[in-house]
Amino acid sequence: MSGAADLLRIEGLTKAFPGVVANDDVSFAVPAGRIHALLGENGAGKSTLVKMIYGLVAPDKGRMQLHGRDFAPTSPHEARSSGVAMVFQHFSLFDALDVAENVALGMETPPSQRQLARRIREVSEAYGLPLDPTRLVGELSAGERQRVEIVRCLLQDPQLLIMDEPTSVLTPQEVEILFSTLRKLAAEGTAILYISHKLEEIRALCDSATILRQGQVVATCTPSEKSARELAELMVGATLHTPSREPQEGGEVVLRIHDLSMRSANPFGTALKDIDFELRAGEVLGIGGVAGNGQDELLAALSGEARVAAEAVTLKGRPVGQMGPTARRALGLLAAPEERLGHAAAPDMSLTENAVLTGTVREGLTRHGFLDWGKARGFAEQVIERFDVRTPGPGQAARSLSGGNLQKFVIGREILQRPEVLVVNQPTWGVDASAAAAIRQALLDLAANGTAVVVISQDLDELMEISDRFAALNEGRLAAPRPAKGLGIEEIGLMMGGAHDLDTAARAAE
Amino acid sequence: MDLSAINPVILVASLMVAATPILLAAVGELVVERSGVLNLGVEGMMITGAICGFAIAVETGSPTIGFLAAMAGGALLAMVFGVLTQFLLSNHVATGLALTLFGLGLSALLGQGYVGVRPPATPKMDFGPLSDLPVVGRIVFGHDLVVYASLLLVAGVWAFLRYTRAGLILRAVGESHDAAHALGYRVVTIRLLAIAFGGACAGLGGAYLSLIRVPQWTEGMTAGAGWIALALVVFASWRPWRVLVGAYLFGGVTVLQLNLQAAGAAVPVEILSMSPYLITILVLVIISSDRFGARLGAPASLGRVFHANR
Amino acid sequence: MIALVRRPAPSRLWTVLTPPLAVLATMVAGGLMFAALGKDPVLAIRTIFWDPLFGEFAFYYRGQLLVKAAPLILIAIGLSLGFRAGIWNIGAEGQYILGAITGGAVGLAFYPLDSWIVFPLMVVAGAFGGFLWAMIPALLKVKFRTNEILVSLLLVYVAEQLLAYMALGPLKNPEGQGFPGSRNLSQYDAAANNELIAGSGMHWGVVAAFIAVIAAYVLLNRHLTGYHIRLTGQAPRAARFAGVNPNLLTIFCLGTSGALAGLAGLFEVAGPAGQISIDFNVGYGFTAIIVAFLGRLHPVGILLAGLLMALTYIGGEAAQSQLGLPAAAIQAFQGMLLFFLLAVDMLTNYRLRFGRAQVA
Amino acid sequence: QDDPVKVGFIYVGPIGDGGWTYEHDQARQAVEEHFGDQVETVYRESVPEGADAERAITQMALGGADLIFTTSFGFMDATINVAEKFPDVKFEHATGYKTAENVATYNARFYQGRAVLGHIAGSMTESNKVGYIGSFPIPEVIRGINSAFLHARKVNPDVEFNVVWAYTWFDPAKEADAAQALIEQGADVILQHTDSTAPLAAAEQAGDVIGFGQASDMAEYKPSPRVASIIDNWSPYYIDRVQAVIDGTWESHSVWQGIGDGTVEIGEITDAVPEDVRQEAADLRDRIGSGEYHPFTGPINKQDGSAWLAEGEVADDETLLGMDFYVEGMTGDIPN
Ligand SMILES: Nc1ncnc2c1ncn2[C@@H]1O[C@H](COP(=O)(O)OP(=O)(O)OP(=O)(O)O)[C@@H](O)[C@H]1O
Ligand SMILES: Nc1ncnc2c1ncn2[C@@H]1O[C@H](COP(=O)(O)OP(=O)(O)OP(=O)(O)O)[C@@H](O)[C@H]1O
Ligand SMILES: [Mg+2]
Ligand SMILES: [Mg+2]
Repeated sequence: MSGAADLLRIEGLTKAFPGVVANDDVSFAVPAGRIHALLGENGAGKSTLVKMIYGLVAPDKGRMQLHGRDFAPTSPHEARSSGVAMVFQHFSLFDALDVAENVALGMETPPSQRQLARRIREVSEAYGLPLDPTRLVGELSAGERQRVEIVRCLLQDPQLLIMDEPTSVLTPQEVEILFSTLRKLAAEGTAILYISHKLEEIRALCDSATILRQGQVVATCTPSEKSARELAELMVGATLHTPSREPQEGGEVVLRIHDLSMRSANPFGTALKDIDFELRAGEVLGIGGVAGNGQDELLAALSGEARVAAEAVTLKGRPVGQMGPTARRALGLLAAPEERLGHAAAPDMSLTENAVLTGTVREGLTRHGFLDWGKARGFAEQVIERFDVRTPGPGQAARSLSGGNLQKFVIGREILQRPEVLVVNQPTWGVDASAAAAIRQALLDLAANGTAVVVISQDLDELMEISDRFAALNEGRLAAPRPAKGLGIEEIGLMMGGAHDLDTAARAAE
Repeated sequence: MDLSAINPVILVASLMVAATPILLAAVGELVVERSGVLNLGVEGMMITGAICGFAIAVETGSPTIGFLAAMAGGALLAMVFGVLTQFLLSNHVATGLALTLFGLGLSALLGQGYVGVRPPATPKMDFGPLSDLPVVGRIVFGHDLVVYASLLLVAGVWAFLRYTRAGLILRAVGESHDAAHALGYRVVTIRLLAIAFGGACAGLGGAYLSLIRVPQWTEGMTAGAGWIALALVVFASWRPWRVLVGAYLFGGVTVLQLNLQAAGAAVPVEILSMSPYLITILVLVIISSDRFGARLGAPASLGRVFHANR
Repeated sequence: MIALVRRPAPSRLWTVLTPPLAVLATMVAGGLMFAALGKDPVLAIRTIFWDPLFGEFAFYYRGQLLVKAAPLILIAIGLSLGFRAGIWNIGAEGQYILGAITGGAVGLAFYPLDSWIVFPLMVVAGAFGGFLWAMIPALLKVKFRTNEILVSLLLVYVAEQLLAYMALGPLKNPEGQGFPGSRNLSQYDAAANNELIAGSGMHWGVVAAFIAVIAAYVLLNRHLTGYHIRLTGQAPRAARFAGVNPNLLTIFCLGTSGALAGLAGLFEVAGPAGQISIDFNVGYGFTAIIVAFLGRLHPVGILLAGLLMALTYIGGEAAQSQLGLPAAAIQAFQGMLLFFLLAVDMLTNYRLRFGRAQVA
Repeated sequence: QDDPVKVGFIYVGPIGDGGWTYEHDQARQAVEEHFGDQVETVYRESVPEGADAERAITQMALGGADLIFTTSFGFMDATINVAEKFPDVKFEHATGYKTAENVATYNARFYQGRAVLGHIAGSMTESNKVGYIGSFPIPEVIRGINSAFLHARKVNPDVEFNVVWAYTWFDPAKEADAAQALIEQGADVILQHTDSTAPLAAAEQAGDVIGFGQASDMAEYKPSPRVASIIDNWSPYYIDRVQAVIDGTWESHSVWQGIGDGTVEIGEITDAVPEDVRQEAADLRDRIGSGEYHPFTGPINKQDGSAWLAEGEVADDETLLGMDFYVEGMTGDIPN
């Protein structure tokens, strides 16, 4: 490596939190104009590392250089002034503020609001990421929100751009647009530090990669020279299983959705329109679509969080549309929402208490309304054991678990209740490769035992891997399901509504 | 009964005076809440401002210095709340209530020597012949400096929140302290400034009571005005001009019901005395019901404790 | 530079240690204040904290401690349920007043009937009055999404007007020579909530407070409804996913806290206070909010916080009449105690780390 | 040398209220001054009526007080209850009607003073509208209104009273608003039965409006708007009763003292009042004080026109104590 050309150099960076060493003597370098990947399992220390570069966390040891000069930012302002920009893993956006205001907040010396609005329009269109600067961020789809973050960075002409898992909420088309943007930036001389769990993307995009495991650098490589499987195994430090299943004969119809229409509870949500499908026992239906096209609403309509017309949802011939979650659970219709912390699980409650969250009826955890904590604990322990949830015990708070482990707990909690129908939304979002594989395998095993499974996901690879049939959700409408075998990514992309951008651009023009 | 005796011009002029203390305190609290902090200690800060302003005005003979001292006193007391909630991460609700209790006690202690003392008079603004104009003369040109200051304050806070970068940052902090922190804004510092500002406004409102409106010092003289100010902020959905509307509505009903009584209206007195509260509730129900489409704009981080190291 | 580092789990040790630490700190700071006022600080602190419990007249004060603490605990327990679920009833004072009015009115309506049924009916009416008053913010919230903090708070002022009206009008003692205030219920045997054991301070309100503590503990830790309350407070979306109906929960929490506040009002009006008068309410509804938070919204915590609060009242009163301390100084002293309790509370959840701040 | 006699005082408000409680505390200080080392006084301020009152009184009795003054009507039952438990302690309850072996009651005939204020008000008003800020519609306040009204009418048959009920004894801001409202309705004289100086301040701001000191002299608003005042002066009574305890001659009684006993005083009538009115007012005061004239002397009709007192008849104390009606000529209703 030619040290002089390196835009960013990191040497021996170490950072310890109470109980964990998040980064242990990490060194690598990124030359100008190159895209460098940072890989690692959940909790490997990727975010911590980039937060140090962005001045949000101060390293315990080690040093950084930018343009060959010592670089020790004490605040994001300083980092931004030095030409570092960052897209956060968890959005750093403000729902109640408009796009222009959100962008302004991420800039050191923003121009006047009017000029800024013009520049947002210009830049966002130039890069194919159209945005209306006057809209409230709370009203945007996840993809559009991601764009706000990206445009915010682009407007600062960064020399080093850090992206922490930017693509998990984008359509394939949007991902393509993002990639061409990044390549263009790289060509203009920007160095890019790119974090993602999507290994195929990394292979397609990145020039080099540093792999972290438990805070330490375990490998550096050129991703295009490795297979995704090899990369994953480097991250995990073990061999991986690909989910597999026996081909399945469809059983009788257990779930029928008929003319399901519903307004969203969320003022910025998408209404469901005339959704129709049937699901047979043992079948896996994959529902794809870009975030914000009615996924949350569909899950709510199925789980019972939202009431709909009684006949709109029938379970084994019984109309259940008017029932709440508890009654539907009793009948065997179970669900696992996308958002782990705060929706599928209560962050500050213990795993035992989180087991009670959905387990009361089917596991008989109450008697006359009184909770049987012993039994609840037993149930939680069972989930932990059967799904290999890494945690000291069921007394642990949900928030103390890593994302992947908590997701295993949440899915396992539903699976162990022997559902007739299980609906999951984004079962492997932000989960590392090994955990994702385990979760998919569990869903397939469940289907093999005769449960009907609906998987709502934005990860098309995942859907292709596990679904029998596939349908796309677009603007609250569901296309007729088609057998998954033989569908190509391009075709699916079109089913999902094609270039989401045109749509947004049209709306913006209105 | 002689309702014609109620002169609307005078009514408006006096409701402006009656509403000024709660308006001042409410605008201050609005800024505090917009930054994501819920300070229920407004009553305590108001009464502390009332005695600080009173005592200093009496000692120096200058109401102006008194008002400044009231703002300092209110801000200082607010800092107790600031340190507790921002550095020691205490619960906002409980700390605010404790602040009210403490403020009431402290002010009574400070004020022991000032009972029955008469403060120096605060002159009205001199607009010359303008004050003699019909209608506007009384409403627009007939007040003391603080009334105008309160109106300027509303406009200023509105412009600050809407047009300035600092205001944008303040709103951002109140909306999501974690995101603001991630972008490098000093959540704690910004909130401390907002809390101090809120304290200063409450203090000014209190001093308006003790130096102009009443004017005298007596223990517990704010008599719940701080609570009304708090209610107004919610009533106004955290928007400055609506605070003004709310304060004038409340002040207006209060003054009007007394005028109705004085004019001998045949409405039971109990109903009249309840009316400011009932009407405020009624208006709130109307604006929060769907048809009027008003979204309650509570700052998303309101009252949540922030700790950077999560 | 001192930094706070979040503990993985709350520290048991500090949960126990923080209250005494806070009391100690208050003694020092309060002592300084008393000294500045020209009083003997040691004597003052002893009068406030020691004498009511172990001094010459402790036989009287211990009972009074219960009398003072009971309404605070009863109301705070109810409030804590709502607070845990994120439902903010700030108007317990109004519900307390309404409980006293309705409960008292039932008692007065039966005067001078001497029957065992009178008191139970009053209890029911008192709880119902508080419940109804709390239903106003509850239903407005459910139907119109009106902010319950504001409505419940404003209703306190309405309740105060209503109280004045009742004391001067419909419920005025016909034999009271036109003076405001109702008949003295504590002198009407069938309606009186007198001490169960003379001199103990134990009246039905104290019994109710203890029952409420136990019931709330069981509810929160053992019952599904209590679990749903905690869940709603911590993660409202997860609660809806679990099957909680937020409207019902709002009604349950506001209703329960209203009913308990109403009960407190009834027990007070029929016992220690004796009559419905213009100034019958003395701010228990507001103080109970502090008690609820000091007790960390935990039933046992609330019990202890209520007793501590009562101690500062009783001891503070003694200090006023024995040492001539102004009432204001006692109020400021209580404020300090709260500040210190709140300030050291973070030690249960955070460790102090000395040295360089890790977050820029 | 005997132990000093310990005298306790229970106050309903803060001693800094500038009104009712303030005057009681002034009297307490007068007792200390008068007796020096012979007495020791203790007091409790801001004692709420109700449960806390009984405890406060008990506390004082336990603390060794020999004589306890409980200075608010609402302390009545509490005083009686505690007195039962402490037969050796003497109690004095202000404004109540229940007595016992060791409980005496005392009250002041403020209506006597209000007659004088009414006279001045009726003479001074040019708009013929007098504003009256009432606290609560209770006999004490109604008596004051009637007395003032009767004597205002005597000098000015056209005078009208507008009453605003503040529903508080003490809330400066509200009192200021009430005064303001009355002034806006054309009143140029304000009478108040609430305790703060806020109405006087409002009168001063309005110009051309006069008012009166209430409970204390409120001298800081002399000579105008405060043209006179009605002062509660409890010192003579307190000194008298403490002396009785010292002498061992204390006995229960029920007294209702007035101008003649020095309990009700009329503060200096200022130059803002014309000489002749001043003279008349002073005369009226003296005649009431000497017992020559009773402010409620017939013929007086009730508001509804029914006869109350016949020509020359004077009101009996019992009716006065329970007064719940307006006299003829008053407009408006008493709430409830
Ligand atoms: N502020 C903090 N305090 C304590 N521990 C922390 C903190 N931030 C991160 N950690 C811990 O440091 C380790 C590394 O976390 P980091 O967020 O860097 O992982 P990551 O590689 O980004 O994971 P993911 O893929 O889930 O985003 C984890 O064990 C995490 O729990
Ligand atoms: N999360 C839990 N998991 C298992 N058992 C529990 C849990 N919560 C409560 N319990 C049971 O309830 C009893 C009471 O526990 P504990 O006193 O710790 O709860 P608590 O502190 O009252 O709860 P909180 O304050 O969180 O409501 C325990 O003995 C335990 O058996
Ligand atoms: Mg990360
Ligand atoms: Mg616990």
